[in-house]
Amino acid sequence: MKELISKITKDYLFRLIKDGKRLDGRDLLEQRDLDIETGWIGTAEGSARVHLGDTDVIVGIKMDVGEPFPDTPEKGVMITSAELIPMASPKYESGPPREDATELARVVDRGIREGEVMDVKKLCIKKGEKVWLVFVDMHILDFDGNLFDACGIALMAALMNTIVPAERHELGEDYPLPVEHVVVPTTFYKVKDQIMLDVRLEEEMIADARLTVATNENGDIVAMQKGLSGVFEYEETISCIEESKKIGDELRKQLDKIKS
Amino acid sequence: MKELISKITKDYLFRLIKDGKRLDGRDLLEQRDLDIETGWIGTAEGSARVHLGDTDVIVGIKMDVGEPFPDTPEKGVMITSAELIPMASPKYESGPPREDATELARVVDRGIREGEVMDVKKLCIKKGEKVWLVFVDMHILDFDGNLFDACGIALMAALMNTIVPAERHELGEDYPLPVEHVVVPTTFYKVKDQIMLDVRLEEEMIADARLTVATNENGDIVAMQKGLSGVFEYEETISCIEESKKIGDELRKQLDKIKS
Amino acid sequence: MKELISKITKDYLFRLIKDGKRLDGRDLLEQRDLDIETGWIGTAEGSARVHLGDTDVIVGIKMDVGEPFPDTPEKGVMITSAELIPMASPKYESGPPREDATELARVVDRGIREGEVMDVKKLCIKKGEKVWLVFVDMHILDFDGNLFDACGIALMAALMNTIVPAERHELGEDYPLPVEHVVVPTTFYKVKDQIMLDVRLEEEMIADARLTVATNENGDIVAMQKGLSGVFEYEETISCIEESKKIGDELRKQLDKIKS
Amino acid sequence: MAEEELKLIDEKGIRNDGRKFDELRPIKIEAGVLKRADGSAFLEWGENKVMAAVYGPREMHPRHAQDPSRAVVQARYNMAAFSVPDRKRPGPDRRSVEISKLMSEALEEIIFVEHFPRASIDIFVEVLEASAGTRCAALTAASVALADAGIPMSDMIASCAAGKIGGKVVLDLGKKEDNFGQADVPMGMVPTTGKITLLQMDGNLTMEEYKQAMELAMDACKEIYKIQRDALKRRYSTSISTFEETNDMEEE
Amino acid sequence: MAEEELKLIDEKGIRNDGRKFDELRPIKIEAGVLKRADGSAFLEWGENKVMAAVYGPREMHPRHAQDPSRAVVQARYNMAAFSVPDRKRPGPDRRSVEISKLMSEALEEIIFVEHFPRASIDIFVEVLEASAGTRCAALTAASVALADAGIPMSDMIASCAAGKIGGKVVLDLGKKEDNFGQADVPMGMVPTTGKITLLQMDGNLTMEEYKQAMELAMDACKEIYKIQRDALKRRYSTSISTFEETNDMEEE
Amino acid sequence: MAEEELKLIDEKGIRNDGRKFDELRPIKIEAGVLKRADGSAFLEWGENKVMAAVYGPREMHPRHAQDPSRAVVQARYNMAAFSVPDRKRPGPDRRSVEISKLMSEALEEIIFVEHFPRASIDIFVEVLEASAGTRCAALTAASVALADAGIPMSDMIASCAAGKIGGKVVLDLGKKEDNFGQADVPMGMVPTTGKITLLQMDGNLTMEEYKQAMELAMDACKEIYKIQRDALKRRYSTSISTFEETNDMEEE
Repeated sequence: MKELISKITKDYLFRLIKDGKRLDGRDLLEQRDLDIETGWIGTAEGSARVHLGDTDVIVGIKMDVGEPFPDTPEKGVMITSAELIPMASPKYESGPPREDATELARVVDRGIREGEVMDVKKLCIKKGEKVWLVFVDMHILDFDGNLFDACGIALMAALMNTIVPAERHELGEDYPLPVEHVVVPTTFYKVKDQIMLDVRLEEEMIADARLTVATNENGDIVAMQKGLSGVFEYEETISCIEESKKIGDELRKQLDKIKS
Repeated sequence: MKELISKITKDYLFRLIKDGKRLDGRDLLEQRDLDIETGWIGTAEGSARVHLGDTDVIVGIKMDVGEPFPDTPEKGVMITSAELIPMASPKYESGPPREDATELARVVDRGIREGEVMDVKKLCIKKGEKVWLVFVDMHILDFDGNLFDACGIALMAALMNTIVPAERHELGEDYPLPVEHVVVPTTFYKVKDQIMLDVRLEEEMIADARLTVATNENGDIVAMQKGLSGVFEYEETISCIEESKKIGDELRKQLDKIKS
Repeated sequence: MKELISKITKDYLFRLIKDGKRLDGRDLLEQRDLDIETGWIGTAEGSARVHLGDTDVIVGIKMDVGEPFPDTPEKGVMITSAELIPMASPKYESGPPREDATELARVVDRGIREGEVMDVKKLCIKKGEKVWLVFVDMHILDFDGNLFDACGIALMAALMNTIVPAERHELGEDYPLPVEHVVVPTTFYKVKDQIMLDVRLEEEMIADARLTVATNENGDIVAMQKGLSGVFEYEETISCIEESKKIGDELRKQLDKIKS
Repeated sequence: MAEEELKLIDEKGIRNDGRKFDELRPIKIEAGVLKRADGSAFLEWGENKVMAAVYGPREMHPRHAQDPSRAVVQARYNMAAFSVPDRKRPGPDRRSVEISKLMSEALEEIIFVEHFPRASIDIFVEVLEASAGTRCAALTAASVALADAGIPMSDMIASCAAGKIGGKVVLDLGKKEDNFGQADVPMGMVPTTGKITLLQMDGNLTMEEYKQAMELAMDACKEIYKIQRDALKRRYSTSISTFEETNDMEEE
Repeated sequence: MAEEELKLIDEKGIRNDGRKFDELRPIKIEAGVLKRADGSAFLEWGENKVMAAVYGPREMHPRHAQDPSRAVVQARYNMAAFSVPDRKRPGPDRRSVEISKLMSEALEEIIFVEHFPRASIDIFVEVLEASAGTRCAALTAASVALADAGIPMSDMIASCAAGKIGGKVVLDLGKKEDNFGQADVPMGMVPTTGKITLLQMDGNLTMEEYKQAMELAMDACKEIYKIQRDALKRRYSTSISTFEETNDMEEE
Repeated sequence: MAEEELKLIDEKGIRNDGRKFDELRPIKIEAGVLKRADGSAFLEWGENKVMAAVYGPREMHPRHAQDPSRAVVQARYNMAAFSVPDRKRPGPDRRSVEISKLMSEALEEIIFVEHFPRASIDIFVEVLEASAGTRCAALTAASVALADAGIPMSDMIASCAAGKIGGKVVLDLGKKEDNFGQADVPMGMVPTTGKITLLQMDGNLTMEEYKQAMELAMDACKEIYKIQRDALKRRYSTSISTFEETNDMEEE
């Protein structure tokens, strides 16, 4: 994707970042404006549209009844997909890179799954035979960087907004999806030894390394993923985790407002 | 497909058509010779081979027992596919255009389905559990224009020729497929404001717009489809429908002969 | 694949072979060293790794319980796949040729199947409902010619090494796969009217025609396959079959050692 | 069209959702809603939610698909997995392939394609929530997105369906009317010239009913055309004011 | 080969369908039956119905697959969905891939491929109705279609199978014989030279039985070769007479 | 990470398979085991069996994917169908796609990619038998195969996981520990510089536990690095001796 950005812009960005500054005047560890709108899709059991600056994503949740996996007969199943639709970026012209969509879906999924956000045992209808399937579809409408966090927040918000459609399946009354933890990811990008938060597309394009840390409300780490070919020092990972906990607490406050 | 035809031929065709004439001497609204041969494929439950001039298509019907769709538990299911095999045209060398095959299959299918040609309720074996599946496969052997009509007629003929293989499935005696209506499509092509019927390949290649109208024996319209990037005036669509009814009646006479 | 070999090497090989000689000093009908290692993969029900000179292949057998084919309700099912992984050859860079893998899998499978190596009736658990499925996966690690024989021998060895995992499926005690015959293929390549055995890659690249003959311990022919665009005389096929029986007996001796 | 199983229209001609026979569902359009795309439009039509984005003219890839005499117009109609009551598998199905083809053909008609040899003009429409009439919504939104992208066009296409329910010809079928009605005629036209660029029909209509349906739909297209133009005007005036602000700043 | 479960051949050597051990099913070939293709042939062989079409020599696509020293011969064997008792899913399965490969290789042998560098010669065979022996029928029809297309060839390939049923070696297995027989040996050869271009075998044969089977099949190929040539002669004489008629007309 | 259902570690800190909390499973590496590949390594790590092969630098195909300023590093992680208790369908699944991406990125860091513009360097890793920790085994083997291929590199990557079982932080989770443990932290680093090139984590860890896990894994990587170097030394000395033998022969 690097060819989308001119050498002059690149050099300018490098100089700015070296001085701890950014194109839009933010501090290196400052987030963009975050807007979360839930329940936006009437046909979905749960949904959220998240604007993180100009990055615009929708997550929709559909639920159905199906069979559990043989090795987890008492647990509901979550299936997560990400569609980097060609609408979102001029670079997706000839089909968006499959491995990018796969990594995005898997990292966002991992935070929710490993953070035990849903009590999947409560999604069991009949052990070994029938459980709730939770289909998560993430649709990227406008891509201005940092999809990991935008999608992670949108998915968390959509889950908090989801109503289990029990009536439609003749399984009693509808009820809210059992959400036990609030997990949010925070993604750091490293450019020329500076570590920055919530990058825009131009910044993402020149980054050397990426680190996503997902935490829960207890401050536990539940998932991490390093990406790109650059490296991190061990001490840098420690700082990122500490920063992630702080930002996670801020985000959880915004998410809690939705709930109520 | 336009590059297959030289500018000289194109210009010649334009001049002819402007004067209401055609390459093979036909009138603009005159069909080519139609030959229908049914029961041609011994392994199929029903089949028809149709020559429309040099256009040569085979439709084979296979039937099987399967599950109905959840929202139509009392109805048999028809599944229609078209294969534009590379045999049929030098242009299909690197695989025929998928969307052309899809549109062809869907338009032909729509006439039969919306015209309620089959009484699909009679194809129910056990409500919600077992119904007859009707697999329609259209094979284009030689492509000299106007596949919509050739395939539509061949499918109608093949259905009239189909025997439900009940014995093989231990469901009583074999019986003819319940055909209630005779629906045929008529496809008009517009070239430089002239409207013509049953085009040959060269004419199809220079056409601006296409309109298919399918009617039943009561003169009702049951399906329509406009194609290509050209436009129709509202009044032109009225004329096409009227013409389609007339030609449909002629075709139904030919089809009725098959039946008896 | 021919472009991988220079004209000089080609001409040199042609001259050698014309004189009945080979690059590595073997006689035309002499095999390379054969090494068979069984039980190599702990996660497989049966496995064998075969080195035939520098050609290196692994065959793994996995078994599962499933439905029989409707027309053979009393018989277990064998499903054979070959993966020409890009690891095996510089030519597989942009994906190995699909039809080569398909032919390889089908020819090797045919010998075992038609030679009735397994008593597939003994793999029936409940007629028409449950049978053993035998998944054969052939993995080519290093490709120095003559995959047909290397894979055929490896598959035969892997089957002789396979334990039916009955216990895991609560179907009584584990037991060895019922192997009734020992079938091995022998593949001849024809270069400029000379017929040679067990070719290396360079020889395979310049060959005109290929003939595989699979025999059993009674000296019966159970499968044959001619490949490539060259031709065989009828008499040549007779000689190949005779040779194949002899070599087959040698190979069977090596395989019998595994068994005991 | 399934046969009617419920009362879709009463004796007074009032439909299930309270509309009259010739009444559209509410339509809202906003142009210029995406940053990356060259043009975009978001449209709500009853319960339908549709986003359209335009990229181009840009170099056509792959090259062998370029047309040396004109731009290639490629529309992609896609339904989000969550846009329908039963989750849709991601990726194009046969229905989407057909609609994408018809949309590409219809839009090619209004674009000055000969201005951009070897180029592609790509229109992406995402159906985010679907409730009958999505192809008309998609075509209507795509036209606005093309205009927002500044693609040279002869005019815009407005699109709408008419149909038959309970034996009566009505405008703009809703979800239940579509499922249990007797005929549906989605069409698209250039309202200023009357040229029909999209026309499909399924069900059962007499010639007379066809005429009634077309007349309803053609009138409605003129109404929709106004909504399209208003969206562009709002977008344009925003741009102007932004432009003026910029000028102000420069003068300081 | 499944084991025999029914009586396929009686004491007098008469087979289920009344044929003798060395008797072919009826074969009919018609050349030049399609308009678009450069050459074509329609073949009926017992209940088998097979259409073959040839395109080329034409420029090979994609380019990187071109061979600078010769034409690439690409045969595609395809079964229509309705050609078998249980509907076949459209598209190539592993069996079709293998047969297509073997056909391509066999036909490459007889074509003067070095005359057409960078070209492809494409042979499409559609099995419209299948009843044992379709690969032999396909190869036989393809040879005629190649000749009809005027592709320079050294000769034609005829193809036929022999096999074993009820312990006896017989020619040209029918459907039941194929399903319940003990061996099948499909082969193809150039009858004038005896060169074998296709050879497969499955089942169980002793060397002696193999020899008997091959001798039956090789003799049959000569018979089939005559039918192939007759088809081309009929086609040729039709062309000639058409040509003469044309001349007559021009002289008037 | 599923919750713990069995006793994975006892009061004395001894694990199910007898290992201490900071003990690796046995690791064996052999370099240069394949003939066709430019470099290769076979690695056994507990019950894991992994083969790595390297091809390149070679011209990148397709051309439009070439980078004019550097080599493209492409790693493919693939599990054999028989490598797991329940047969895996051949071909890449989403897990393999992710691991391949992470491996490509990690290895790109240590290769002097700017030395080989327009080239590709391809690393193929086949997991032949899998028993927890295959991605670490794959990355470790790939580094050795790259060195064996003579690809210019700044250094090698060693890779290992730490995790949490029964509330205790331990090194190198085995199969059961992986299935029933509470957290897993696979990481890869350049042991001589301490730079982290691979890092993933799932489960539940406090900051303190994270630090313990990383310290265990970083120490282990140094140990693994020695095994990698020893494998290359053995390979190198074999080459040398072969070389000397060759010289001897020539002198005769």
